[in-house]
Amino acid sequence: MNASASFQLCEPAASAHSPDVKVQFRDVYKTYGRIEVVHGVSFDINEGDFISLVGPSGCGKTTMMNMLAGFTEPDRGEVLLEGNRVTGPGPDRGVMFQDYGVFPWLTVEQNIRFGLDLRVKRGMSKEEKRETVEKYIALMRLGDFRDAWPKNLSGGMRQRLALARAYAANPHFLLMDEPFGALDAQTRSAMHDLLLGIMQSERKTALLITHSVEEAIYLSNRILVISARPSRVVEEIRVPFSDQRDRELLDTHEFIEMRRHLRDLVMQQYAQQQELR
Amino acid sequence: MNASASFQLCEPAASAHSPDVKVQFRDVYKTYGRIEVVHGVSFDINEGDFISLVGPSGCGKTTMMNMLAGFTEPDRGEVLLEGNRVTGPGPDRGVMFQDYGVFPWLTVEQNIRFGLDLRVKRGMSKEEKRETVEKYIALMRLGDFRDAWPKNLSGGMRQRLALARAYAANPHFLLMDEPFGALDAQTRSAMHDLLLGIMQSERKTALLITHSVEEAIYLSNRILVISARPSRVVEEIRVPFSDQRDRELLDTHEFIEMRRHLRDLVMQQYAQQQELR
Amino acid sequence: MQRLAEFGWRLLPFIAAITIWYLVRWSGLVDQGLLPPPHAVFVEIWRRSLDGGFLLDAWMSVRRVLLGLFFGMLLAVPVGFLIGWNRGVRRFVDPLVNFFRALPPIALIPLVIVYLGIGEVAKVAILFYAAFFAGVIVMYEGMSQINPLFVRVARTLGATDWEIFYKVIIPLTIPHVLTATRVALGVAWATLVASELVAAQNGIGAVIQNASAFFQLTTIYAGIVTIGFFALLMDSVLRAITRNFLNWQDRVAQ
Amino acid sequence: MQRLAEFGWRLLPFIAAITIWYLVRWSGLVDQGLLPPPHAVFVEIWRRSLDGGFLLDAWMSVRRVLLGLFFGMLLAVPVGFLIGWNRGVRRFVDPLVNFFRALPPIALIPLVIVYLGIGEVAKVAILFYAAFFAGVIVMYEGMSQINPLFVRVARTLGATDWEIFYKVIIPLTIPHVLTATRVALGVAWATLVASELVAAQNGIGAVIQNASAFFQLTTIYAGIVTIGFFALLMDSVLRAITRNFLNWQDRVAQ
Amino acid sequence: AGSTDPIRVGYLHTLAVDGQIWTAQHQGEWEKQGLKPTFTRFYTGLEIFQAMVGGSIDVLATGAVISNFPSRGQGKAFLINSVEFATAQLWVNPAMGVSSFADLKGKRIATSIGTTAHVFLDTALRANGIDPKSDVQIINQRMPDATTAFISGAVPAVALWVPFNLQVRERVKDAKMLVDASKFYPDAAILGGWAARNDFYDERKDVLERIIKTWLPANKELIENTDATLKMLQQTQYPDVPLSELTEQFKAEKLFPAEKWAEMYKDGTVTAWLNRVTDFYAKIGGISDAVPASKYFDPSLFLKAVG
Ligand SMILES: Nc1ncnc2c1ncn2[C@@H]1O[C@H](COP(=O)(O)OP(=O)(O)OP(=O)(O)O)[C@@H](O)[C@H]1O
Ligand SMILES: Nc1ncnc2c1ncn2[C@@H]1O[C@H](COP(=O)(O)OP(=O)(O)OP(=O)(O)O)[C@@H](O)[C@H]1O
Ligand SMILES: [Mg+2]
Ligand SMILES: [Mg+2]
Repeated sequence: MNASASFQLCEPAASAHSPDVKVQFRDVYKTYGRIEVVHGVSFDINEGDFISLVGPSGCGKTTMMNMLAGFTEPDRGEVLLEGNRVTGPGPDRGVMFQDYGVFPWLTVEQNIRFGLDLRVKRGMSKEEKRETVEKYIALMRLGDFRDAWPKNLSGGMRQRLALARAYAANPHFLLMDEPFGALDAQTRSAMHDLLLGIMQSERKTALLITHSVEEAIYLSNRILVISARPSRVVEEIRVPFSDQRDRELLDTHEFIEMRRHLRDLVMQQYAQQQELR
Repeated sequence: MNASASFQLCEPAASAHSPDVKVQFRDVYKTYGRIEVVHGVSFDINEGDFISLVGPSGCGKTTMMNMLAGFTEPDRGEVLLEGNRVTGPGPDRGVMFQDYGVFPWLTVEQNIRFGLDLRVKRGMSKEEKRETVEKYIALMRLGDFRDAWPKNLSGGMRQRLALARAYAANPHFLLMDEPFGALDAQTRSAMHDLLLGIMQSERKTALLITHSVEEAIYLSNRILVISARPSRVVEEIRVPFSDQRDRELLDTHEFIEMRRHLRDLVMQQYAQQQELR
Repeated sequence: MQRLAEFGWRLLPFIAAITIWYLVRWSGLVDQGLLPPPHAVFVEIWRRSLDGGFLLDAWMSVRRVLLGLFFGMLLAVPVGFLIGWNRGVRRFVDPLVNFFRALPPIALIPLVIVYLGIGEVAKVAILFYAAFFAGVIVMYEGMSQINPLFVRVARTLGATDWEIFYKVIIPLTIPHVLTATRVALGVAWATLVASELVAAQNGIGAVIQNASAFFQLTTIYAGIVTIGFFALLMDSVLRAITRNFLNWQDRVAQ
Repeated sequence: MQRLAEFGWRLLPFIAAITIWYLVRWSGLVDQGLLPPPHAVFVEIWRRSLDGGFLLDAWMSVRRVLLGLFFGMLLAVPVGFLIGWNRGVRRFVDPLVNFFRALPPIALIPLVIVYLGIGEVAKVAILFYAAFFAGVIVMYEGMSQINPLFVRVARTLGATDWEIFYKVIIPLTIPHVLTATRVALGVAWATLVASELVAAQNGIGAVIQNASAFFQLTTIYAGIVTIGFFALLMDSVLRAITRNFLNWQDRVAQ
Repeated sequence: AGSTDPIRVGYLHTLAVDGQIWTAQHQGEWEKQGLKPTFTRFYTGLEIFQAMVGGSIDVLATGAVISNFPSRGQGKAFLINSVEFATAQLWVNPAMGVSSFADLKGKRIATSIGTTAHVFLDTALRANGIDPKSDVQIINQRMPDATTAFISGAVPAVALWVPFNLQVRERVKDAKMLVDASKFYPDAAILGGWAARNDFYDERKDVLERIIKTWLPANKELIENTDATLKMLQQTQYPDVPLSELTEQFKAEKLFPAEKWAEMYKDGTVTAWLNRVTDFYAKIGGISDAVPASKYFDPSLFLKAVG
C-alpha cells in the first residue's frame, strides 16, 4: 500500500524543537504498580495535525492522553508541549474525557456555558458567549433539554453535552477520548463533519482516541497504531487525503484499502495481547 | 429486499398469551415532564429471540429497556413478561447498563462473583462458582487485574467487567444497553462470538440496544428500528441467517444488502428528528 | 383528606412518644414525683407563654443558637474546604481541629467567663465553638470524597484554583454543607444549656437552670420540650430551604 | 531523615499553639494569674500522672468515651440506614431523632440519675446519647446520597433487600460511617464533662469539675489538654484503621 | 456624690444573699445613694467570682465562697450579709441503712464541692469523728443533681442548702435531717457577703461605702419588719416560691443589726469565722500561700459607715 508512508519510531525524536512541532513524546515510560502501561513511546505532533491513536482496549491510550493533558507524569522520558515539559492541565488543551465528566449539578445550558464564564474567557463579549452556547445547543441538538439536569439525559445526549462543552471553550488543542462512542451512526457522521469544519476554519490541532478505524482515517492526517500493553507505537500511518473530505470518500478505493490495512495492524496487536496472557 | 419481512406494528399485539411469547409491549406510552419519550409502542419478544433495538441517540431505547427490566413504569399501556405485568426487577432478567454500574468498592474478581454469592444462587456449588468467575476473568481478559479496583481500569476494561458480571449471573433473559461501545473492533468481535456461543448453548433470550447496524444484524434474529423521539417502532426486520454465524457472513452479499437497508432506515429517522427541531 | 392524613402521620411519632411517657408514669416504675405528667408540662408551657416571659426566653435562645450556628458554619465551611483542599493547610490545621473539637464546652466556661465576660458574646461564643467544630469535620470529610474527574474537567477548561473552588467544589459539597449544618444545629441546641450557664438572665437554658435551683421538675421538662420543639422546627426549615439545591442529585431516598 | 521531617511537621501545629499561648501570656493581654503558662500545665499533668490517680482518671474517661461511642454507633448505623432506606421508618423515626438529638445532655442529667443512678451506666448512657444522635444524622444523610444505579444493578443480579443492604449500601456508606464516627467521637469527648457531672468521682471530667470548684486553673488546663490529647489520639487511630476501607475511592484529597 | 455611678453587681438568687438587695431596691435606697446598679444573676458563687476576675462585674454578693477567691488574692471582702445559720443541712435516708453519723462510715454523700454545703459537711463530719477523706466518699454533683440522687435512692446521704430540703422532705418521707449548720454556731459559722474587684476596691472605696449605706436600711427593714418585707420579696422576686417556704428560708439564716455586726467586725469574730473557712479551702482546694482573712477582709468601710 503506497498511499501511506509507514515507519516505526524507535529512537527518540530529534531534541531540537522546530517551530511547528507542537508536542513531543520522548521515550516515555509509565508503570502502575506491577503493570507496565507505556513502554518507550516517542512521537511528535505538529501544529495543525489531526492525530489519532488506535489500539486494543486497555493498552494505554488514555494514559498517554492524560500525560499530554497534564494529569499524569511519565515515570521516565518526557512530554514536551511547545518545547516545555508538561506540568499540569491548561485551557490551551481542551479535553473530552472518556467518561464525559458532565457536571451533574449544572443544567445542559450551564454545562456548556461553564468554560465561557471562567476568567480565561474574560475577553469574550456577553453576546458572543450567548451565541456560542446557542450554537452548540443547536448543533448537538439539545434544544429540548437546555434546562434539564444531566441525570435526566440519555447516554448519547450526555456525550454530546460533553462535546459541546469542550468545543465551546474553543481550545487550540483538542484532546478527545472516544468522543463519539455512544452515538448512533448518523449523529456520529454529523459530529465528524462538525469537527472537520471546526478544524478547518479555526486551524486547531487535535488528538483523537478511537476504536473506529474508519473514523480515524476519515478525520486524521496521521494515525498511530498502539500495541497491546505495554504500549509502544507500532506504526505511524499518514493519511494522504486532502483536508476537504466528505462522506463520498468512504466509498473510494483508497479509503477501503487503507481501512483494511489498518484493521490488519490492529488485529495483529490484539492477537499479540491475547498471546501475552 | 425480500430477505426481511418488514411490517409496521400499529395495533396492539394479540391479547392471548401464547406459550413462547416471552415479552409483550402493549401500546406503551411514557412522558417525562413535558417531553414525550415513548409513543404507543407495541411488540413481542419470543422465547429464544435475539432482538435488537436501533435508533437515534436519545430516542427512548434505554427507557424501553428500563420498563422491561422493571425500573420504570409505562404511563399508559403495559409491559407483560410471560403474561404478567412487570412490577420490578428480578434475577430472571440480567441487565448490562449503559453506564456499566461496576461496583467501585469491589475488585474485579469480587464484582464478577457478586451475583454468584447471592441467595438466588445458593444451589450452585462453590467449585462451580469459582470456575464461572475464572472463566469470565479469562474470557474478558482481565487476568492481570483480578485484584484491581475499578478506578484503576481503563474504560473498555470496565465495560468488559460489567459484561462479565452480567454473564456470570447467567440470567435467562439478557438485556444489554450498548454493551460493546467502548471496545476496539477486535475485542468486540470476540465478544460477539462469545455472546452467540452463550445464546446457542444455553438457549437464552436477549434484547440488545446498539448503534452498530452491523452488530445488530450479526447478532439478532429480529431488529426493531425505533423512530426519533417520541419513539415508535418504525419497522421490524427479520434477519434470515442461520443461528450458526461467523465472521465470513459479514462479507456476504445478503449481509451487505441488509446493512444498507437498515442504514437507510435509521438515516431517515435521524433526518426526521432533525426536522422536528 | 390527603393532607389531613399526611398531618396525622407527622403527629404520630409524637403521639407515640407522649403515650410512652404516660405509660412510664403510670406503671409506677419511677417515683411519680420525679416524672411530671405530659399534660402538666404542656400546661406549664402554656402558662409561661401567656405571661410572655417564656416567649422572650425562647426567642433569646433561638437567637443565640442562630447566631452561633451562623458564625460557626460561616467559618466551618471555608476551613473545611481549606483542610480538604490544601495539603499544607491540612497538615497544620487538621490536628488542631481534632484537638479542639473534643474540648467540652462546659469545661471551657470558666475560661469563657474570664476572657469574654458574661454578655451575649460569651454565650454565642460557646455555641459558635460547638457549631464550628461539629460542622468543620463533616465539611472536610465531604470535601475529601469529591470525584477528582470534575476538578480535572474544570482545569482543562481553564478554571483557576479559586474558580474550581467556588464553581466545582462548592456545588459538590452543598449536600455536605447541609449535613454539616444539620449536625451543627443539633450540637448547638445541645450546647445551649451549657452556654447559658454563663450568667443566664434569660433563655430557655436559664429557665431550666433556674428551675433546677428550686427543683421544679415540671418547668425543667417544659424547657426541654421547648428546646426539642424549636430544634425540630429549625431543622425542618433548614431542610425545606435546601431541598431545591439537591434536585440535581440522583438519590436513593427522595 | 525523611521520617524525622515528617514528625517535625506533625508537631509543628502544636508547637505553634503553645507558642501563641506563651505569647498571649507574656503580652499581658490577660491577667497572668488567669492563664497558667504551658510548662506549669505540663508539670501538673506529669505530677498528677506520677501519683497514679490521674492515669486512672484518664483511663476511666477513655473507657467511658469508648463504650459510649461503641454503643452509640452500634445503634446509629442501623438506625441511620433504616431512616434512609425505609420510608415508613423515616416518617416515624426522623422527627423523633431530630427532636431528641437537640436535647442538652446537661438538662438530661436529672433524668439519667433517676433512671440509671450515678454509676458507670449513667455516665456511659449520656455519652451513648450524644454519640448516637451525632452519628445517626450523618449516617442518614450519607445514605440518602447513594447513587441508585448500584441498587438497580444489584437487584437485576437477584439481590434481596437484605443483600442489597449489606452488600451494596453498607460498603457505599462506609465513608459516611467513618465521618459519623469521627463526629460522634468528638461529640462524645465534648460531652465527657457533662456525663461526669452525674457524679464526679473519677475521670478527667471529674478532675476538671473538682478543680473548677476551687478555681485551680492549672489543673483545669491540664484536664483540658489531656482530653484533647486523647481525643486526637483516638481520632488518629480511627483514621488509620479505616484508611484501607476507603482505598477504592477516587478522592480529591489523599 | 451628685451624679449617679453605674455599678455592675453579680448575685445569687437566694434569700440569704439577695434579700437585702431587693429590699433596698424596693425602698429606693440605691438611687438615694446615687448608685445605678445592673444586677446579673449567677447560679454558683464560683462563676460570679470568675466573672468578676474577668472584669465583667464590679462587686458581688455570695455565700461561703467569699472565703475562697479573696484568699487567692482575687477580690476584697468588705461587707458581711448574714450567717448561713441553718441553710446548710445534712440529710440521710434511714431506709438505706443510714440514720446516724456512725452509719455514714463507708457510705457515699452527695454534695456540691466548694460550696457552703461542702464546708458545712466537712465541719460536721470532723466534729463527729469522721474523716471526710477516708471514712466516707464525697460525691461532687450540682445541687439539683445531688438532691435527685438522694431522692431516687442513688446515695444514702446528701449535704444540701435550702430550699432543696423541701423536695427531700416531701419525696423521701422518712428522710432524716442529721444536723444543720446551726449546731456548730458560734464556734464555726459560714458567712455570706460582698466582695469587690481588686482594682475597684482600690479606686472606688466611695462606691463601696455607698453600697454599705444602701445595705444598712435594707438589713434593718428585714430584721424589724420581717413579715411585710418577706411578703413584698415573695411578690416581686420569688413568685415561684410560696411565702411559707420563703419564711422558712429566712429562718435558716441569721441576720444581725448593724451594731451587732460592728461589734463582731471589731473584735475579730468575723475574721476568725472567715479564716476557718479559708483554711478549709486552702486545705481542700490546694491554695498555696492563702491570704488570711485579716488581709482580704476590710471591716473599716463598714465601721465607718455605721459610724
Ligand atoms: N429520568 C428521566 N427524567 C427525565 N427525562 C428522562 C429520564 N430518563 C430519560 N429521559 C429522557 O428520555 C429520552 C430518552 O432517553 P433514553 O435514555 O431512553 O434514550 P436512548 O434511546 O437510550 O438514547 P441513547 O442512545 O443516547 O442512550 C431522552 O430525551 C431523555 O432525556
Ligand atoms: N490510576 C491507575 N492506577 C492503576 N492502573 C491504571 C491506572 N490508570 C490506568 N491504569 C491501567 O493502565 C492500563 C491502560 O489504561 P488506559 O486507560 O490508558 O487504557 P486505554 O488504552 O485508554 O483503554 P480503553 O480503550 O479501554 O479505554 C490499564 O491496564 C489500566 O488498568
Ligand atoms: Mg481509554
Ligand atoms: Mg441509552
